[in-house]
Amino acid sequence: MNKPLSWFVVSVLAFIAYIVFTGSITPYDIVTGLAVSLVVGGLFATITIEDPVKVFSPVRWAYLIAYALYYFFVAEVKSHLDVMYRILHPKMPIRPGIVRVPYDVETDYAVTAVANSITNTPGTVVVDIKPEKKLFYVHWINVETIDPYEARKRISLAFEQYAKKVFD
Amino acid sequence: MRRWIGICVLILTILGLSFVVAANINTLVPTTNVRTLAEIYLKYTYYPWDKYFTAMSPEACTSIVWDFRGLDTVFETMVFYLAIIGAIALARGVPLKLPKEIKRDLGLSLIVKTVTKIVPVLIIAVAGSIALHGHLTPGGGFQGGATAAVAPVLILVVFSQFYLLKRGVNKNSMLLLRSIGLTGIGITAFAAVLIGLATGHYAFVLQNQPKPLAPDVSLPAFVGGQLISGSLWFFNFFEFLAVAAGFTIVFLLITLPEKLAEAKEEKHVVEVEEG
Amino acid sequence: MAWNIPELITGAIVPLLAVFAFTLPLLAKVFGEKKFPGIWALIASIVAAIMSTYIFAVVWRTGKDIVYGFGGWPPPIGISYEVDPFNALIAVFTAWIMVLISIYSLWYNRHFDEPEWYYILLIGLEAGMLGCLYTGDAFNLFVMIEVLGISAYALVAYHKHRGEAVEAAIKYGIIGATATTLYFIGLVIIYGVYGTLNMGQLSLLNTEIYYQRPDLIASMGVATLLAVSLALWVFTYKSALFPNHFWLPDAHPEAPTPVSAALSGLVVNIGVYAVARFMYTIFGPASTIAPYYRDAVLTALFVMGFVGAFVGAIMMMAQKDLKRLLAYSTVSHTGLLYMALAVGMSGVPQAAVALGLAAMTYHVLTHGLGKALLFMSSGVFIDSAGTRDLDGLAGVGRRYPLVSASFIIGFLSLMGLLPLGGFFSKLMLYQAFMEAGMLVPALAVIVVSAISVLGYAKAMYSVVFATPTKEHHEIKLYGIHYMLALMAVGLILLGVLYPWISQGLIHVANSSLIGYGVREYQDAFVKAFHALLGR
Amino acid sequence: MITLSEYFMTILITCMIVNLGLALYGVFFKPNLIKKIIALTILGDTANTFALIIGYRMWVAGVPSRPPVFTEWRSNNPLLLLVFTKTAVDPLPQALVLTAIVIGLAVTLFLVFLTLQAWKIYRSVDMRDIKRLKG
Repeated sequence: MNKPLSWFVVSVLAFIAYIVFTGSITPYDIVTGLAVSLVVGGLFATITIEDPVKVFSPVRWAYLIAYALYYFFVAEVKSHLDVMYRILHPKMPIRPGIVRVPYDVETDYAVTAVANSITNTPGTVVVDIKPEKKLFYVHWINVETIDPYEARKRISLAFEQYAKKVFD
Repeated sequence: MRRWIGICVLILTILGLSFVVAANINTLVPTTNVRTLAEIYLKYTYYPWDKYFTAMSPEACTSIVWDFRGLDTVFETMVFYLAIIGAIALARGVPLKLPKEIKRDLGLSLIVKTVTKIVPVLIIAVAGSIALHGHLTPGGGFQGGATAAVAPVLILVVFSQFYLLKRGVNKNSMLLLRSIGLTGIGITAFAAVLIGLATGHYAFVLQNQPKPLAPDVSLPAFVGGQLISGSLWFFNFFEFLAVAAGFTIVFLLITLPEKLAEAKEEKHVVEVEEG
Repeated sequence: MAWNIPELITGAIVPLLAVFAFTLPLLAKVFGEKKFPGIWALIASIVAAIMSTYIFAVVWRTGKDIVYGFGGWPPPIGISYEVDPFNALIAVFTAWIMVLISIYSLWYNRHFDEPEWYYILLIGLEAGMLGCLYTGDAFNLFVMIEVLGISAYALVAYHKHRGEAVEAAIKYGIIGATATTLYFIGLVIIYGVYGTLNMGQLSLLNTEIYYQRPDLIASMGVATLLAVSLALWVFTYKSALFPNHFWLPDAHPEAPTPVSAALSGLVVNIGVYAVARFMYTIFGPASTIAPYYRDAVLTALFVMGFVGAFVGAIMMMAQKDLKRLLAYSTVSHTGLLYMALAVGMSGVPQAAVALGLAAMTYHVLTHGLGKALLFMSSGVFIDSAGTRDLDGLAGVGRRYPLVSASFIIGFLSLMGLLPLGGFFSKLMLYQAFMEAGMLVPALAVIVVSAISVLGYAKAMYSVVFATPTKEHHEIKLYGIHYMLALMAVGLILLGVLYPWISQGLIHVANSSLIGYGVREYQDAFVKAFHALLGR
Repeated sequence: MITLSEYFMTILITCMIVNLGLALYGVFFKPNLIKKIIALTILGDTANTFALIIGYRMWVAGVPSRPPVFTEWRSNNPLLLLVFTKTAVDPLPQALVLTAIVIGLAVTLFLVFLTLQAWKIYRSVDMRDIKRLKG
């Protein structure tokens, strides 16, 4: 564990939040912002981050951007269209149910990113998680299959591939 | 019978208050003008052309709260302090200590925990901004402190109390922080008098900018060209510490696992004697 | 600029108490947590007592009110403290009794498992009381009443394992919080109507409207009446006037003994003081609520005081619990205080009003001292017998002759026996009512005293003169009995020095609450306004 | 004929007064301590709203009243200050409300702790169960 580096990373995060919230960049804002973010960084260095070195990897950032692009412009659009279709269809072809979906990412952040991606796309919601078995329980608007691996392929595999590159 | 008395009281209250408002419709209902006193406050809250009659803060509420009517706020802080002391007194004998065994997997799910690792960082940064810009924009020490206290509350709910206790956020350390903040408020209240005693000039309690009767003592309105409005900045800062610590104590006390608290209390009851 | 020491001390005294309370946890960590808090509270109370004595001496000698504008702001803009002889006198009394209570608390210390909280709350109580007395701003009075209130609630519930204590604190706290909120509404109405919250300016505006704008009286009177009655509720609540007395017989016995002494002997006076300040200085005979409404309010206060005096005296006879008996005695004496307060109705000659208010002040002093003495000495007996029940206390006084002697002197003074302070304060009450032409209240003073003798005699008999029914365990006094004896001597002195004291108190009443006293209060405000404005 | 703004103001004040009465009823006649405390907070909030109404300022010529924050202070322009003074609402009730809120919060907080303690002793928060005292 690399504490000074974590400190620095968390401080940068806090400083960005401070300046964005304040909405102005006068010398006063910068000085107080630095002081506050250094203190906050010290308090949360060991809580927020486990391996700060990852933050400095450009490859991870590139994948993060790719993940974001994929998520916003592909996954979201696709699932929105799908749900819209189901709502507007006169017969409402839905088949709600909860399926088990295994996952294969390691770190907490990766798991959270995947879980939140699933929840945020319409049609699927993560209702529970079993970290020791590496399982999500996902509520699905149209259960196409109850086979865990097949479900994983339809729901979360793409997210996992990116999340693995970004966070693991 | 009781209920009828209650309803009569209710109706009488409503009718009486309505009558008073109706009778004083000119003074109790807003008009396009404000009262003279309010105009004075609005005009002199930031008035660099008369250094003897201004609070040097563009935020009129903060300058009333901490400068024009600073005494109210010092004692408002004291009310809050005494309420927390009263709460601690009611929870005394209940140790806020780490038990030897902690059940594993306390708290909420992994996802919530991971998010809670980041969110408090942002909360405290925002809280700091609210507190330290109290003399420029709406907000101030109390509001900032209350916001900052959300962070420990989140951690408390998501990770369990023991997570905080393990990291040294316990009643004693928070009380110490609170006491430091309050001492800071006390020192700021007497700052002008202390400076006056040191330099041999007359000064007022809770003085901020120079006054006609105490023209030689003042707290700096600008530091390095940046407006800090003299004592207001210090008050806001110390109030921030005190309030954040105070709320943390309250939430630590009120979320104590009940079984743990009662087990300790039963032992205690025996020792209590007649008051 | 020249140093203005009396003003600076007026301004510093209450914030200094706040600083004493704020720093206590920090210093207790450094200097030890068992003994230090008590000593720190004692130092705080002694400092406050010396400062308040100095303030009183200055006000008394110069005959001018002290106005201190906090932060150097002129009064209606900033908050100011305004000290006239009346509140300076009560403040001196309060501060010195608090010193005695702090000493007694040191003796009582063994009952506390974590004493620092208790002493912080005790300092808070003192700061609240002195702030209520000195303040010249109606909203600041609200804040200080809350400081006083919250420390009182917390102190009542201090023996937290006793269900009764918690219950009493809940009753006291919920209705107290409601009353203070209503006072806040009253203040908002006052600000809406008058546009200011400063007591001096309110008084001045009232006088001006009364003499120069009689057309405004009708419309402003209704709102002012509502604001005043909302304000009076919280004051009478804090001083346990008759229909609001329900919390007192519960709360006072359940509180730790020194706190009972402070609540009964001092906090009650704060309410009386605030009502006097409102009804005489701010909304006096020449104000928007005069003449009909003001008389109605005073009559209501009088009737409630009258009933309270009787209820307290009668309920006292039925009590088996010593501290509860003393609490009902407080209800009775508060009733007497309010009867005296209500003397200033229209048509009563000014001399009689002055006499009545002087008698009220005198009774505040004798009752406060006597009641504090009684609670503290009964604390010794209760500790020794291990019970508050009068039967269980039988004969316990024989073990502690000096404490018993002081205890009896305290009772005799409350009863109104000749050489003691209580007799002369009741005598003055009687004279005031006679001079005001109120025969019934004058007789009521005597009748109430006669009824209450039964209750007092019962307590005295069982504690001191009855034969012991069981063995009481000896407790160490550590010289606390000398302090109690000193208080008893104080009661005797209050009686013996009657001619001087009565003259002095009439002067206090004249120079603070009526006639030129009110004008002086307004003048002091105007002068301070111009001085602090500096132009 | 009354204007629309007067009509809305009347509704606001009427609601406030009725609210006040109901809160008082709750404080005195609800046996449950928690309900009493909730009624107390409603009472406090109503009082605060009342103070804010007293301190409000009607719009001058259709220009919205502004909060009492002089945002253009960096310009050091007396004219802007004058405009500010003529359009901002009364800051004093806001400051008083700020103080009153904190005080109300402190008292509520302490009462909640008292209720918790009462529950530990009596296993109830109903005033009808909590009556060991004679009253």
